[in-house]
Amino acid sequence: MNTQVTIAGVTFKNPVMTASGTFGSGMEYSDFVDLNKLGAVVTKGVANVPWEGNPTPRVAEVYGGMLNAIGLQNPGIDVFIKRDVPFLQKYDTKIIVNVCGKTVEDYLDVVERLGDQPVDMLEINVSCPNVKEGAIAFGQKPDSLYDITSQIKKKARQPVIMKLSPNVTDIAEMSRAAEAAGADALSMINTITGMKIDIHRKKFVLANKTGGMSGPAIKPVAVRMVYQAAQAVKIPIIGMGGIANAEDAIEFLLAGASAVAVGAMNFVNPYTTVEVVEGIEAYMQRYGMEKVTDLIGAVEG
Amino acid sequence: MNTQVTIAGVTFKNPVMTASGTFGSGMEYSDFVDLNKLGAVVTKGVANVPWEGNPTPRVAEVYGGMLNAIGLQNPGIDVFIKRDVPFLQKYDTKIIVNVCGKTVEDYLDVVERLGDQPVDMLEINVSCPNVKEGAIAFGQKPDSLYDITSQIKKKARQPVIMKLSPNVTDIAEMSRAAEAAGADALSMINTITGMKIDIHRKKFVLANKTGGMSGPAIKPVAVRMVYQAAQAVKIPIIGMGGIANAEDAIEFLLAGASAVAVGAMNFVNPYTTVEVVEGIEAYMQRYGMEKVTDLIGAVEG
Amino acid sequence: MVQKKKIKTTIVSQKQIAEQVYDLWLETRLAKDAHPGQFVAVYPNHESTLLPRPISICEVSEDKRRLRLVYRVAGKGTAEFASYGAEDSLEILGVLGNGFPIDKAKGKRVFLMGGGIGIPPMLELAKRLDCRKQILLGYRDKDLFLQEDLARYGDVYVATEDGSVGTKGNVMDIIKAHGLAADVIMACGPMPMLRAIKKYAGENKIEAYISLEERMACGVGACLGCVCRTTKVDAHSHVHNARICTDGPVFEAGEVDI
Amino acid sequence: MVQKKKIKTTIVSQKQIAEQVYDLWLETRLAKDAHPGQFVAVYPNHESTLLPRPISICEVSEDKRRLRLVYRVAGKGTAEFASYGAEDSLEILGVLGNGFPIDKAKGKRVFLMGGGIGIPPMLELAKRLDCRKQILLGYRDKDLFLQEDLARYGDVYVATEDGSVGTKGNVMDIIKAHGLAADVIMACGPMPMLRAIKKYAGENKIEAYISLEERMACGVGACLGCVCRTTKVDAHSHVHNARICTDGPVFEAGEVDI
Ligand SMILES: Cc1cc2nc3c(=O)[nH]c(=O)nc-3n(C[C@H](O)[C@H](O)[C@H](O)COP(=O)(O)OP(=O)(O)OC[C@H]3O[C@@H](n4cnc5c(N)ncnc54)[C@H](O)[C@@H]3O)c2cc1C
Ligand SMILES: Cc1cc2nc3c(=O)[nH]c(=O)nc-3n(C[C@H](O)[C@H](O)[C@H](O)COP(=O)(O)OP(=O)(O)OC[C@H]3O[C@@H](n4cnc5c(N)ncnc54)[C@H](O)[C@@H]3O)c2cc1C
Ligand SMILES: Cc1cc2nc3c(=O)[nH]c(=O)nc-3n(C[C@H](O)[C@H](O)[C@H](O)COP(=O)(O)O)c2cc1C
Ligand SMILES: Cc1cc2nc3c(=O)[nH]c(=O)nc-3n(C[C@H](O)[C@H](O)[C@H](O)COP(=O)(O)O)c2cc1C
Ligand code: FES
Ligand code: FES
Repeated sequence: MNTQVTIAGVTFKNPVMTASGTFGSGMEYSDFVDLNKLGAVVTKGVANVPWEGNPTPRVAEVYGGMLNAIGLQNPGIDVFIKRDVPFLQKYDTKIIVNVCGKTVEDYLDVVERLGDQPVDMLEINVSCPNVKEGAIAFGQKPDSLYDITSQIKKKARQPVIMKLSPNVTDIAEMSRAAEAAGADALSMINTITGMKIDIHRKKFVLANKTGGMSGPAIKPVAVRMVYQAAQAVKIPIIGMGGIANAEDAIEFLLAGASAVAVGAMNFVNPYTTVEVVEGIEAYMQRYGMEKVTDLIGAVEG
Repeated sequence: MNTQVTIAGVTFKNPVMTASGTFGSGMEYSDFVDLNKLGAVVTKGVANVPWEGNPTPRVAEVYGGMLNAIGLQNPGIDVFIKRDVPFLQKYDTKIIVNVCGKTVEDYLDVVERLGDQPVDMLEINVSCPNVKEGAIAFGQKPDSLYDITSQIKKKARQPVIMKLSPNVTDIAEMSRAAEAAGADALSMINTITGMKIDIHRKKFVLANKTGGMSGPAIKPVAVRMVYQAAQAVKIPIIGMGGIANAEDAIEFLLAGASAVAVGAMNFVNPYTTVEVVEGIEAYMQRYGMEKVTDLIGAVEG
Repeated sequence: MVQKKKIKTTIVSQKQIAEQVYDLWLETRLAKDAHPGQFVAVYPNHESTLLPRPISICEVSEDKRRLRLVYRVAGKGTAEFASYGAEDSLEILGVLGNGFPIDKAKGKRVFLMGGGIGIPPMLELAKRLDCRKQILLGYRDKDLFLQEDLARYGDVYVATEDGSVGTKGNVMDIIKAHGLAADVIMACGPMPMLRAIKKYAGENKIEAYISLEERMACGVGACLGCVCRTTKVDAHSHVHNARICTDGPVFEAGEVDI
Repeated sequence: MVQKKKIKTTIVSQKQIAEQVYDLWLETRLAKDAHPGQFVAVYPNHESTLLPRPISICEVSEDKRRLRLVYRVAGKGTAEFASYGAEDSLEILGVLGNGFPIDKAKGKRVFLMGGGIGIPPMLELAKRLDCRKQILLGYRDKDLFLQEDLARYGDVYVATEDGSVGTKGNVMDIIKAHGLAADVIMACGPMPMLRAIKKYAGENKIEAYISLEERMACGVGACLGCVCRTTKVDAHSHVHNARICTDGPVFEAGEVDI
């Protein structure tokens, strides 16, 4: 039974990754999960300098999911290279570094600094709904997305995954823009912008008013977008949004994702990632499948 | 205690309505709910001629909600005027007729036919994700929305509510376009496009592949959009998306909605609408509020 | 028409009667108005699965205070139901649908045909029909259920797909194997079986009433989720669509395009 | 460091001990490693409320096999917990956070200050501290809880907002009213109380350890949801933010900007 998938020349032992920002750099969850069992660890977004993030409350619960407005707090690329990369290198798993920035230059700065680092891929977050400048603005207009993608591709020494926002009218159009600009892969979806109001205090629950929604509640939207994107482009897609178990992960693969990532459900069940790996294997066994890649885009329609 | 709200000159006894397509024309739910207790009944979308709708399966369950791809099956305006309008006239509640079409002419045709009917408002559905032609296309581009809205406004004898799609990058921009074209009110959100795949049969669960997602799972997105729209326009907004109880309804009012509608939750609890009416009254009592209108847009930020 | 209600019911008893098949008795005043062929919609308590599950009425207790449901665990909702026992409670919406037209069978020779999990509604139907009943039941294998209950109300014939009990094949094969005949058919089961019955009834000019299934949301005719194609323009929809939850689930075979 | 786990626990007993306040004993092997000031995250079983609820460790049984949690019903999650009884099960994640620095109190005069639902963690703390303990408790009204348990480990002083029992006012008013003094403070309670303690400790050059609260998602330091402002750049984040779930919930008052 072969669970390997290859994306932009990088081969992963299985198609299961962690979703950026929900797993730190793996350290915090290594109490629960053997990181060696994961296809890749995707790290929390890192910028060129440390970011403080948003004021609290930063998280809120919603029906079947949560909102977050962390605002990309991060220690900056220097600390990241000194602390997080060496930590992850100890494990037999691929390292994907999620990159954020306020200006194109910020992104390029981080991408350059990572050039000689032992990281396998870069995931470019142009879809964080929780910071005022930069970020999501790049991810909501096809021409801005094209522009930043091509600039990053010129500088990047590792394959580039563009992480797309679901807060758009036409995900196929955005996907094509990223592909045309040279992106090696896409990942989707980032969180959907949501809001929660405390009716007794008549106040927003999050200090930032809005937050990004994630968790099982968003899965049908994510599966739809992965499918639409897979129909529109040839580059591989990493699917995420509400994955709680192997069944959910397989749904994304069938829709056209080449790999999947587990996000908010790590908080609900810290063993989710490994359970997804094992569940996919059990499914393959049950249906006598030899290669996990046979699932990719295999929905009949 | 005054629970009345007035929208475009029409006064509703309370701000609680039924969401189009989830309540028929009220007949089916009159076994459960006294229609006289509702602010308004909003009917299932009606076109100029009968529509067959989509093949089955048309509905699917998702975490905390459902997908539907009914495809606007309806008996056409003739039957509607003969059967549904007289039925609703027997009740002391306002009548809002939801209108759908494939071309602008289809819409205008229905709007004209309704001109001399005893209906209080028209709700124009330019946001159904489940029909190939027309419908949502009008609701995803500001200029198309502007165009259809102004044409309808020229013909309409009743105040016009434009029902907006959440499947857009910028709900504020869409809201402004409808307002600029003369819409008397907005309603939002229609369903969010989603997908479900049966991993054992490797097939789409819905015959239409995609469907519109509704239910509690979409509430945070709906509240956010109502808030953003209310910040962008002066015309009143009817809020909906996942309302299951009075707390949810109040959240929409605080976000800026002047009234609310209950959709998918009618299927889960057929008494929801009346429970929402009673729950809003209980909340007003608890906080010693005299007018329900004091809640509208009252979130502090 | 009796008013529909959503009410809380208490489980009287539940036991497993075949692989993945459960036999549930509920205490509920909805039992009073329940007709064979009608169904109730059972709500999961879990908040991720909000829609009610349509389950046919299998039997009504003599005192008309209890309903029997027999169902197969198919997914998350039915798995949840199977986890409950006596004293637990379940919310149900009912009673829904039209039911079988009992009067059409009076004094006639009737086939009651049930396939798989389409067998349960045949029990209350068999109890209420006042005529000669030939009860044809199709199972996958020798893991039978309800056939003893049914045997009390008519002549039971069994078919199994693997031939382990009775006729090898399906309910249609029973007719051939035993050379049976009838004036009226009442049936519930998988679509291929219903299609075969419709064809057989058409060829033999027999009245046939078949119970259809479709995914439902409201269960009361409001959402238009559960339609089937009809041969004539339907009175409510004015297109070729009838709502299974209200116009059905039982249709005269000739009325529907399956 | 002890490894964190998510495990299923069984409820040993639960009773209400004040209006909306519940006293819950859980059987769990996590009890073995639990320190006062640490917390566990309790998962609702309902599928609409997915995130775990942080609840402080109130007491550890002598055999270290059971944990006591005392909590106030604040919303949907805690309301669900309150609905359970003996034999029901709950999943918890733990043990989390740093706990109070017990060694700092050795041989010193200590104030243990608890306000409202900040009182529970003071119990295990009082049990473990080996020093002179003055236990200052603030309640809303005469609906007291845990003060008898605490009285076994030190001198208890009570304040109530409405003056119905003890000093009228809050825990700070107790200090004035009784002319008390201490070398170290350990406290948990609402933010205004913690701010007053920080100020008092600063002015009187007393070491103060305060337990903070914030909305959490992961509970293990991964999501960065639960931060508080720190006066110095924090070692992990390299900005002025510490994670309450892992760097706290107990902080030296001077370290945090509240
Ligand atoms: C009128 C009618 C009567 C029925 N009577 C019986 C009966 O007596 N015994 C029995 O075992 N089954 C019966 N069924 C089928 C039963 O409704 C489904 O097996 C059940 O809904 C599956 O729910 P689940 O949560 O276990 O599966 P899931 O797959 O988790 O359900 C997901 C969604 O799909 C719906 N769904 C899945 N399968 C079906 C289906 N076959 N028909 C309709 N909806 C479906 C569910 O209701 C739910 O909304 C009947 C169906 C209908 C329409
Ligand atoms: C370290 C720590 C220890 C705590 N110890 C106790 C204790 O011993 N006893 C006790 O009664 N309470 C304690 N709390 C507060 C307790 O966590 C909340 O009252 C509880 O989470 C409310 O959940 P709910 O579902 O009832 O409320 P809801 O309002 O329905 O909860 C919605 C979401 O907000 C979160 N939330 C709501 N209020 C708070 C709050 N005050 N702090 C953190 N998250 C919140 C919930 O965890 C949930 O994610 C503690 C909080 C923290 C951070
Ligand atoms: C607390 C939190 C922090 C996140 N931080 C980031 C981030 O730094 N960069 C990023 O690209 N996505 C971030 N995301 C988005 C997730 O990676 C993922 O795209 C999204 O949550 C949907 O997946 P899920 O539903 O499985 O959580 C974050 C999500 C959460 C919940
Ligand atoms: C089964 C179904 C049918 C619907 N039909 C219509 C329709 O005909 N016209 C329309 O404008 N909206 C229609 N809607 C959208 C609802 O009116 C509402 O906007 C949406 O469902 C969100 O609200 P909810 O989450 O409370 O259901 C339909 C929704 C459902 C679930
Ligand atoms: S289930 Fe809604 S019309 Fe039948
Ligand atoms: S709750 Fe996630 S970092 Fe503290």
